[in-house]
Amino acid sequence: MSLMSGLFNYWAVAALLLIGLGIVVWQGNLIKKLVGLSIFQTAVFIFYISVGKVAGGTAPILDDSYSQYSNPLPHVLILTAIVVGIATTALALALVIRIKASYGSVEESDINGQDK
Amino acid sequence: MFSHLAILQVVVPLMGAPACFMLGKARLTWLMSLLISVVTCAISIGLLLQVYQQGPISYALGGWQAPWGIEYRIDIINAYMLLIVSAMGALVLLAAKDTALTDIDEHRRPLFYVAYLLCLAGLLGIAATGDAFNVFVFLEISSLSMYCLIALNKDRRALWAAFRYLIVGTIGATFILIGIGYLYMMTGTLNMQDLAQRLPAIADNNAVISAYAFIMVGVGLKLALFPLHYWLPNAYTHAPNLVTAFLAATATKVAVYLVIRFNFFVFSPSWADFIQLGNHVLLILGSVAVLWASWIAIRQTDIKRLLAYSSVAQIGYMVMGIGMSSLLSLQASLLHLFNHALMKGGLFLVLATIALRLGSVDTSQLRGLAQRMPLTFWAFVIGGLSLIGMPATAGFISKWYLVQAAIEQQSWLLVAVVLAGSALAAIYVWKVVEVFWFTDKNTASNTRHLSQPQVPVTMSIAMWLLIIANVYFGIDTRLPVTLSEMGAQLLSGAS
Amino acid sequence: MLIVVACFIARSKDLMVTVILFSIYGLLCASFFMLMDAVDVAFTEAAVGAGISPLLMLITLASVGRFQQAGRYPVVLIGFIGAVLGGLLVWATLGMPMFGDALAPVHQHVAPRYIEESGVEVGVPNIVTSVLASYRAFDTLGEVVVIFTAGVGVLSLLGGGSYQKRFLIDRIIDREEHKILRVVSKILIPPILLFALYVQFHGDYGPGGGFQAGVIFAAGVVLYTLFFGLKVVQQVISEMSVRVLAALGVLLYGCVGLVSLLKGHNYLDYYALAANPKTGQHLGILVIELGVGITVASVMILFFYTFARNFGGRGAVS
Amino acid sequence: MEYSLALQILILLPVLLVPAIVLTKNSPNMREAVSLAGGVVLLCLAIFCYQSLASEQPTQVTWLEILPGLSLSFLIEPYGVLFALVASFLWIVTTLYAIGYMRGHNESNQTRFYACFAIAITGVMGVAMAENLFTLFLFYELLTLSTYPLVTHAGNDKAKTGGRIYLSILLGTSILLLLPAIIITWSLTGTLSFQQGGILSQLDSPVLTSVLLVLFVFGIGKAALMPVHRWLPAAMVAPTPVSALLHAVAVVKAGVFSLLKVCGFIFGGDLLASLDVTQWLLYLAGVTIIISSLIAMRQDNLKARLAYSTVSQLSYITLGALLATSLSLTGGAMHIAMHAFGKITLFFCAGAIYVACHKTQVSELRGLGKQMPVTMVAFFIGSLSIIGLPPAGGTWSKWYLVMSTIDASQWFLLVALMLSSLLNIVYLLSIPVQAFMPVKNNPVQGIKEAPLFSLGAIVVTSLGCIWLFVQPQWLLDLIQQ
Repeated sequence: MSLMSGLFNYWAVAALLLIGLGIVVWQGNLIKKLVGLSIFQTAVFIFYISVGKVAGGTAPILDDSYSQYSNPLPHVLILTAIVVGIATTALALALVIRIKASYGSVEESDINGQDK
Repeated sequence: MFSHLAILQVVVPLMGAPACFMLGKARLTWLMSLLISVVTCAISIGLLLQVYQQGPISYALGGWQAPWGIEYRIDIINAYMLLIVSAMGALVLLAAKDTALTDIDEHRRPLFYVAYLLCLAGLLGIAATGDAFNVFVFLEISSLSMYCLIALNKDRRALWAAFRYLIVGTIGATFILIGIGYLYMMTGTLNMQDLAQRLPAIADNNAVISAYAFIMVGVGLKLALFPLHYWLPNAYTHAPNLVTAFLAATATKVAVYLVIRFNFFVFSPSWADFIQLGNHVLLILGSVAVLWASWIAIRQTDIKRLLAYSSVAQIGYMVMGIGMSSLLSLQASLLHLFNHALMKGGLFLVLATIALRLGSVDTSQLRGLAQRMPLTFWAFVIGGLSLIGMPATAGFISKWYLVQAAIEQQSWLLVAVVLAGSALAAIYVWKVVEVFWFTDKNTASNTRHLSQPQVPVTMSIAMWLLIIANVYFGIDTRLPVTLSEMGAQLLSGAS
Repeated sequence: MLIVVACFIARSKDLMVTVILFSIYGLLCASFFMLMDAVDVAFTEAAVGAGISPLLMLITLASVGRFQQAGRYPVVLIGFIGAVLGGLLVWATLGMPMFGDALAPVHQHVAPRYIEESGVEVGVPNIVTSVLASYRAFDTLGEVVVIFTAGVGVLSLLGGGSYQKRFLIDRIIDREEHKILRVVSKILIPPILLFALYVQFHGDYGPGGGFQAGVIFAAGVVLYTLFFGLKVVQQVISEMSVRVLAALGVLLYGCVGLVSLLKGHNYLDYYALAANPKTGQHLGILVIELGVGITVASVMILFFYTFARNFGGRGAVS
Repeated sequence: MEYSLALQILILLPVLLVPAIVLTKNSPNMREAVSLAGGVVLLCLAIFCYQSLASEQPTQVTWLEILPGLSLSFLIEPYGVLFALVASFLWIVTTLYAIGYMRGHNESNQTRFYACFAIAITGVMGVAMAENLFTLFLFYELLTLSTYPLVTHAGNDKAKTGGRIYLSILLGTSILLLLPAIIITWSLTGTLSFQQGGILSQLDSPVLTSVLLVLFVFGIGKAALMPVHRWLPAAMVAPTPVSALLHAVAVVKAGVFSLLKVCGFIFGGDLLASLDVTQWLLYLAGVTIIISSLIAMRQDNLKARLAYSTVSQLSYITLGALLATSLSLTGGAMHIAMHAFGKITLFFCAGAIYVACHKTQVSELRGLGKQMPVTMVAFFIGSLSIIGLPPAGGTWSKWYLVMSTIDASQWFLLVALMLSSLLNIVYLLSIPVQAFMPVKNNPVQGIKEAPLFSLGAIVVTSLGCIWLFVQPQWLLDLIQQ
């Protein structure tokens, strides 16, 4: 397998990570930031799952007709991580609602401006 | 039951939280959570004794041996951290009687205790586990509960501070996750000990080096290591007063622990050049943090913010100790973990007491405090002296070791940094003391604020326990010195 | 594909579009996971990435407004950090084993035991389930606690405060006549809940488990709310009972561990639960998955309740 | 009673008085009686410790080991006893004086004043009896901190500024210079105990020891060697009893005493003599003596003049310490006592004048001799002692110091000492002389002497000056033990 196709997944992950992080720092809108954060996290999930893939393997559910399975451990880890991600997002959204209620805005610059 | 102390340490507060969640009444919840935290603290003492007498404990969760299952591995450093965190947790909770939480809306107070216990459980989980991914899970438990603890303050700025912390914290945690992912990819294991055995063989691999970088940046964000500290002053300033006390005494300490664990145990300077490089970077960042953050602290007018910057500086000391990576310096770091928890916990409790009594910690209200609340004032002075590092206080001991470590390496610049940090600390502490000490003619007769609620007895007890501990552990240093020495030996033995 | 969508998200100004794109992104992710043989993860991501989190975002949008202003930041600094980070990421990959390589260390050390032995040791065909619920059950306990923490957090932020007599969302729903939809949903909801139960208890064999089941169950309730209003639903499932259930789920999970402690085994050691090892494992997994399911479903419903109550930017903000 | 017990009580007694002082705050008479009684007991204890020197083995007490080898311990030894005797005796006198002064002045916060005073005395006793550098450092800092409230007693902006200078110099030097010096010493030698002949003498690195010496000499900011002397004039914002006891006796003497101990028992005379840097520091001491005398001449404020005079006199002792011959150490140690009595008398007088007629400037004192004859006579005697003229005690210490400079062929220092004496005559003696001069249209009419308590204190200390001239032998014996 060539370098290109062998590492393509990981490079895609890198790109997604950067886009996600870029949205977080670049965008002033809090919701947008959270979307960026989620993309950032998802990129890491993709990375883990890619690591777990075995060429020619199948889903890790025991069955007599298969002998090669993909690695189940990353799946487990990412299940956990997804849950953590949604928990974080939910909490953050709750914060956003409160921020909107007390600042009247969800734009970073507005909020910073108000507390000067 | 004694063989299960390791897991009970974490599970007791972890299960206690949902139990408290169902109680509903603030007073009841407080009593319950206090009971839980005291039990937790007792467990940590038992655990420490066990480790001290019999050496490291390995506890296989679910009966599955590591590296297949998750392992709790308690060596002397873990036990030491667990003791610090659980003791500080119990003490601050003792102060946090429901009537003391005036900066939190009344109907939210029961949830404060639940979140507090969750946070405690999360921090203890980080300190107890021997599994890298488990670190991430518990890091998130503690982080999420921390965000909501901070946001509990009535002040709207708390919301914004919590949100920013959430963003930064999540990025940090995800960085750690990337790092762990790289390590897992290269070794196929998540167990720290197993990692430590397998990594030396692939020490020069790009992915391993990147993993180290990601984990360090991630932990650095949590640690508020200069220059990644921007979230901390806001979070500390706007969090409810008692939350600040709790966070200052525990959260950053656990992050320091993680740095130590990864720098000297999972990775190790003995086989990886990049760790040595990393340690140099830490040393430089730590030194800059000490000087720069102290300097900023001097210019603050809000006392909570001032102490928050001081925390950034004090973290710098610990990181310096890690960066020098000698036996003495590691001991100094571990000692300072303990001592700084005592002083900052104590000082923030003093501030909480003042805020409760006067309804604010605004400088203009605090003039002449020495006359109105003399005992509290003296408590602040003692805590402040410990922060400066006066002899016969806890702070002196850690400075003593740190300076010695620097002298041992003949690095006079570092000696100068540590001492200059102390001198700057003297300035910012004294700035506050001066405000308290001198009476302003305009506010001298202004005593209307004393009509505020009485400070609960438990709060005063907790405050004085911490303040006295600052003096006690400056004089009778056997406990922290012995433990940190054992810890440092363990670390340098591993490296 | 993912990258393209991500770029669109980055560029779009309309937050509504952003969120919908984000949902598509989640769905794409899920299909990618499917391709990668990670069926459980795909299932979850589909439920979370394409379902729950866009939903919550939409509700939030309803109260904060859908358009954003443009913001600009020091480009050079961010560009520099991005370049360093990107460089590090790509540089790191050069040391990595090739994608899909069966000989990579990751497949050699710990994983083989799961694949080879779990059938015997745990006796559950779905290896992911056996790792999740048995080998690394403590992580999963942590995960449940994270969800619970988020529930506590959201409640502490949005809960309590002034209760409105009639929720705004109800007013909107009442005003418009959705007779047909209501009938359809009445037909739809029971199967959804049934499916949730199936996923819950079938997790041992196929993809699924407590988490997915909880999410689906919650989705059913959410759907019901959308058609019949919050007030009606809260009469059926009161907020108080949801709160209690959320805590009970965690406790249920934790107590399984305590039971094994009391029987003299290590925490969460399911062999302690029954004389026959396999029965013990089965029982353990069943109970903890139930705990997971209960907590996840109740916290999700709780999220929805509290968010929906703030619909329109009013409500619990005191 | 055991000597060791006496030693411990000696150190703890003053601080134990604090609760008693605070508890009796509603009855000033009781409060001051407690202070006085404490002072008397303290003096008795000091005398008792003095007797212990005659016994065969030294009395040493170790409270606890803070770190292995680093202990909080005390030892009765001649210099310390001398210092303790002087300080405890003068504490009684000062308390007497303070009663008159503070009441005559209607000062606020008197309880706090007495309490902090007592803590400061504990600091002094700790410094005097310290067995090692660490213990000394601890009490040194305690002394600094406990005197801060006293310096800023007035609570106004002037006090604030003064307090800032006071604290920043004393704390700054001790943290930045003294502490590293101590830690370096510790890591080089593994001990901090004061030992005959010094603990650094084994060290074979002149550069390092030179650096250490500089760190110590400037780190002990209380010794007020230029350029770290600024705190002393700044501290003069304090009420006069504080300036008298603390900033003429306790604090500054703690400084030079520490220096004496460091030079004598950490470095040792031989080592000091072999270092080039010692010579430079000696010159600096000489320069300090002359320059501060010159500055003193130009001060019109009486307390400021006295403060600069103190700076100058302290350098006498520093000089004695740095020469580190037996003659010079004797001279230095004696000067601790002599200068203490002389300067406290002068400060008492300054305070008495202030209480009686609210005058602070030297130029306003003309013709005051008629109204306040006792005060002015006492001032005269005190001045004589500072100058070093019979019949006052200062004669002896100056004699020893001069002898030691001749002995060591330090001609520059000899000149400095002589010149300074001349300057002393000009700026000190001129005050009582002018006061007794008959003046036309005397501006100071209807002024009486200060309150009786204060006057009594003045008389006691000025008699002390004379007594030390008559009976210097016990002092000599004590020092040379």
